[in-house]
Amino acid sequence: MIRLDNISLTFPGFAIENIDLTIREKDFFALIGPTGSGKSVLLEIIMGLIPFSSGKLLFKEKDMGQTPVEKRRLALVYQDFALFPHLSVAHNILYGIRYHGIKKDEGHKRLDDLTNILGLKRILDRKPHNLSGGEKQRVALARALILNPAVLLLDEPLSALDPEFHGEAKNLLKQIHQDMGMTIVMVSHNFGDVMYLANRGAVIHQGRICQTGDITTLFEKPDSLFTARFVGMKNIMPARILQGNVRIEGSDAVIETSVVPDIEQGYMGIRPEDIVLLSQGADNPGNSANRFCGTITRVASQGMFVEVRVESGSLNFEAAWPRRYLRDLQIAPGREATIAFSPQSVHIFQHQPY
Amino acid sequence: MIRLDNISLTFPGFAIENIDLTIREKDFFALIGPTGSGKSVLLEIIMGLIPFSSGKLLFKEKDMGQTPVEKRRLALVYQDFALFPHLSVAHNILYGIRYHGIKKDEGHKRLDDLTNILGLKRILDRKPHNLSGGEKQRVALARALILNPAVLLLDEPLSALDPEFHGEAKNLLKQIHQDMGMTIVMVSHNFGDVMYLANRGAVIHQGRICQTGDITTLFEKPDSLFTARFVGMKNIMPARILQGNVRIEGSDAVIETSVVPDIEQGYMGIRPEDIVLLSQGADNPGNSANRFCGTITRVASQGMFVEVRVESGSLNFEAAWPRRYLRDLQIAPGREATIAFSPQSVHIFQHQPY
Amino acid sequence: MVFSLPVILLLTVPLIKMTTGPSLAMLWETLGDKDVLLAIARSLGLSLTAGLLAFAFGTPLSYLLARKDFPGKKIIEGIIDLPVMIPHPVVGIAILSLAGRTHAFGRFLSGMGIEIMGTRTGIVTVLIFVGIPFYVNTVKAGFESVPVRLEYASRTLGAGTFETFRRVTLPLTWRHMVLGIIMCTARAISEFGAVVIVAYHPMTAPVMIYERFTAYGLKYSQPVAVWLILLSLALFIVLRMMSRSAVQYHR
Amino acid sequence: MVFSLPVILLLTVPLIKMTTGPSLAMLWETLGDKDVLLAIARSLGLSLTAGLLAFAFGTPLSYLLARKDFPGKKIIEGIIDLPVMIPHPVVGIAILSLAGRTHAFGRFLSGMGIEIMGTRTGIVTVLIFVGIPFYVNTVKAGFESVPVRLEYASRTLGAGTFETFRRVTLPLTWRHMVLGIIMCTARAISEFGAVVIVAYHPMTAPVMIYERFTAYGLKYSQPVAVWLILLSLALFIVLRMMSRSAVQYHR
Repeated sequence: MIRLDNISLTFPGFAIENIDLTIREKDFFALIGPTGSGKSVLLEIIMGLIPFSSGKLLFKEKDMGQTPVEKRRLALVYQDFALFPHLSVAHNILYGIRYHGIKKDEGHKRLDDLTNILGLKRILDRKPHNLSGGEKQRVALARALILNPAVLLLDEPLSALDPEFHGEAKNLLKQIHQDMGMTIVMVSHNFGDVMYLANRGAVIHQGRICQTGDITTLFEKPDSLFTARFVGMKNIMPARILQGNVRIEGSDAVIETSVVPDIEQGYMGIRPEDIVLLSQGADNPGNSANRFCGTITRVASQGMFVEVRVESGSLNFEAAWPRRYLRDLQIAPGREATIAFSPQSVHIFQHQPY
Repeated sequence: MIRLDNISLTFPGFAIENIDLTIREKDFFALIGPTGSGKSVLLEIIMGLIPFSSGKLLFKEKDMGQTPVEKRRLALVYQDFALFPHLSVAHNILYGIRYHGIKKDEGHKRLDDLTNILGLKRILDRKPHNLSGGEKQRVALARALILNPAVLLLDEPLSALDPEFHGEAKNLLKQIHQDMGMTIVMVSHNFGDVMYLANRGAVIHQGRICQTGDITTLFEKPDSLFTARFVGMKNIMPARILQGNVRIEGSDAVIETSVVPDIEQGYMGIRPEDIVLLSQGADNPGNSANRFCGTITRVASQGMFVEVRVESGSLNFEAAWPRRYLRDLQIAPGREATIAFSPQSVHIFQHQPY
Repeated sequence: MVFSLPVILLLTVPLIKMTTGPSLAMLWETLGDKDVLLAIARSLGLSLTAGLLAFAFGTPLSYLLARKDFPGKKIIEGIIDLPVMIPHPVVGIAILSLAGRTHAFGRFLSGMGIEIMGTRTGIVTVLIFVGIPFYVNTVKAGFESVPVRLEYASRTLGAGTFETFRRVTLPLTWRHMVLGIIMCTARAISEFGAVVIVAYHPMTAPVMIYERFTAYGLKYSQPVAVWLILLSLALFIVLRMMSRSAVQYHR
Repeated sequence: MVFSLPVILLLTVPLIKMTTGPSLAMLWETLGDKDVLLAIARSLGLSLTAGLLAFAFGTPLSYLLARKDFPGKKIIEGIIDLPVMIPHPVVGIAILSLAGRTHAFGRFLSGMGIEIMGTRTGIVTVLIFVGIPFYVNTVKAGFESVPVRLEYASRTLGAGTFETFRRVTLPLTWRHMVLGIIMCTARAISEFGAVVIVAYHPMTAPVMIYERFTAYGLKYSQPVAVWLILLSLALFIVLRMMSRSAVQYHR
């Protein structure tokens, strides 16, 4: 649907370099990265608000680089929503219809539909400055959706909302994607949100793409240290691959993995929630090749789960277990614990410089 | 250590009403609430930056209401850190020593210690605008800690940091609390952070205290609908208490609970992670009095866990299970599932108006 | 608080004293003087002309300065602020030196039938010179207070640049433009030093006040001064009210 | 861009034309004229005095306006902006009407030996009147640019209010104060209409330019005007450079 082909752009003190991206029809595509990584700039490049210096931007295989913003049939919803302060909610939503050849009747019909779906009926006559964050967002979405855009671009759609509205807004975006069959590109720095919403994505760091693909793949098989840390991979240890097994540097431990990569040296990572506690009443995974006995050295509560550190010889494992274990299984520092993780949860990746 | 006794204060369009709070020595006390609830104002009242209109503020049982800010021996670290832009990092940190009768030698010794602990050695000569968010925060902490304050007040200490620095900063605060044996009062709207750091807290909503006590109690036994929602309680259903059992309104279901409150009508809530899946290879809690058979209607990924909705008759349960279940137990919409939860995880609370 | 009192007193006491000085009868009598009315009307008319010309020529410049970055922008901004710093008679002399017939430009002007010395054209030119910084800076601040993202949002919704200006930028900044016109006009009304060089006649109100002062003394200049000050104050109050409503959208 | 050109040309061409008009020899000769040098020095000296007095009396007021909310604040802010709107000769007449011996205050002043008409005291009073808005508004903006939280932070670290001002607020705003003094001084140097009413003598540079213009014509007033404009431009350039460094901490 949208393809970025080797796009580069240099600002003073910042550069976007050789970006290749393909966004497919009906994708919910996430551009993920820390603040200042250049992900919002990519959104503005796709929208046509910022010109790029080299490369190609294709839309349905046609070059879109020279198309003016207002002709692209893309819609962008900004993080701060950018509602027109002098117009009522209704007039904000109807703003664009005249430029898309939508008749007045049709426009009002769509307005009706959208206000029903988004629950905006009661606030149609209000001015934006009287709205809550969640309401503002829904108005901004309605203003974009009424035009039936080919692609919806979202700039950090959830970060300006209070935590109370967070869950609701997330569900709304998911619903829009599913019900309207829309292609969505979202910028986010929160991997939890991305996991919930997107099906594909790209991790961006310092103006370059680190990794792109299915969200599950990014999450489970990060191919660089940066991506691994960013998606919450823990238990990252330097490793050496010997005869199909992983040997941790500075330890005798040999670890089984299901996918043996074609490298000699790299890093091993295991997601903390993939490390299970072998104990009466807790998980008993069928196949637990990798078993370690150790001592619990730290238990820290993280809301619905607890972060537990287990020391086994010279190795330190970090696991995330349900909070209930504290009560039901008397997890506490100083206790012995046997932990295990399946070969599928052992991920090997190379250390890349960025 | 610090006691707020019936403190009230009215601003145009906003009021703090009848606040009673006790912060004990060595507490890590959290003031929790949504944006605009008045929690930061409480911090400034304790610090003496905002005068209150009625009530008493006691410090070690002595009235502190009239003590000027600079004599209170409290330290406040602002959300945006409020570093002095014209002074180097070293001079920022040393700013207050002359007012606390700390000799120059002693001041430099403490500076040395703190820069070692907080890893500020390399940046001592820099000006604040050259620092990253995490560095700024550590400088602000050092500037406060060098004075050995009786109490450290933190205003949303984590929300101005990029997600990458979040975990590190959280550990640092925990370490400061543990190693220095300091009393800390923190304002936060993120319950995850509060769970990790604080031992006691108060939930604030619209200028009033909803609930105060141990963090675990707030988390597990919210006593109002607001607190329950705020701490992530799910499966909230209107309930009636009959003969020591809970009966869900509009359903035949009877649910066992371990603590029967002395009310007739109210709400039931169960944390989503307390609902377990009865299945080969998954959790098998010893005592599962509350069992429900149903169908999985929705599975949504939330990062390291998945949010699963199970429909059983007229009831809808929401559970949070490890991500691994997707792979190991083939959790998917449409599948049958038997769920259970222990009587200890069934919480009953009254609906309070605020 | 007490330290601030001298400043407040200095700014208010003389004005109050002066406006309450002349008797009502004298003020009324002055209104009957056709020359006075004419001079005040002329001051207001020429100043408003300067304000409107500032609007016509200053608006594009303000937009340019608020929205674009280009080499030499700092210098242009400096040039805009310059008139405030130029001694008033010097402004008059500089404008006059434009029109000298010894220069090509001067000959070109007189060839076009444009006279500066002693004409309304000359006065308006001088008034634009002293008033334009007030217009440009006010309207520039107005444009700057409209987030670029609002204009971008409009374009993503299909509106072209002109439509975006008409439907988003203009509704959010016309108050600043009115404000700028009033400020420029008020500044122009108050000008004396530059005007008196370029044109003693046709006589503007400040020149008349000066003439009456030198010819007949303080007492006879006061009534005219009071009427002029009431006009300025009226403009000033409209201005303060406008400027509150101009910022209302930008909280 | 093209639309903005007339404004830029209007502001630059006359000044360039005028400063390049007189020959170097004439400019040099003017410098030999003791009266001219004295008038320029007097203008600078009296204006600087006004600037320094604005600093002394205006700083507490600026702090008050930047930091506190109190009933009547809007009115005080209005009063501060007033002088820009008052026609210049009217300012002179208002100040003079203060000193009339028919009033108690006038008699009090003359009893103190303070004369306004035709004295340096009178000129400085008038110059403060026209210059103080520039000082107060600049320094107020300076104080406003220092977040209150910085002052609060200082107090939580044990510094009292005075120490906080000395170690935090002052280091962050002294540039604005210097800037304010320069702006007030530059505005005072350019004043003519108010000064000429209060004191024709002792003669300031703008009055001298006017006198030479009326007595001998354009050509003889130009060299003095050029020297005065060079002084103003020098101040202006210092000002622009200062104002960049004044905002450097507030990115």
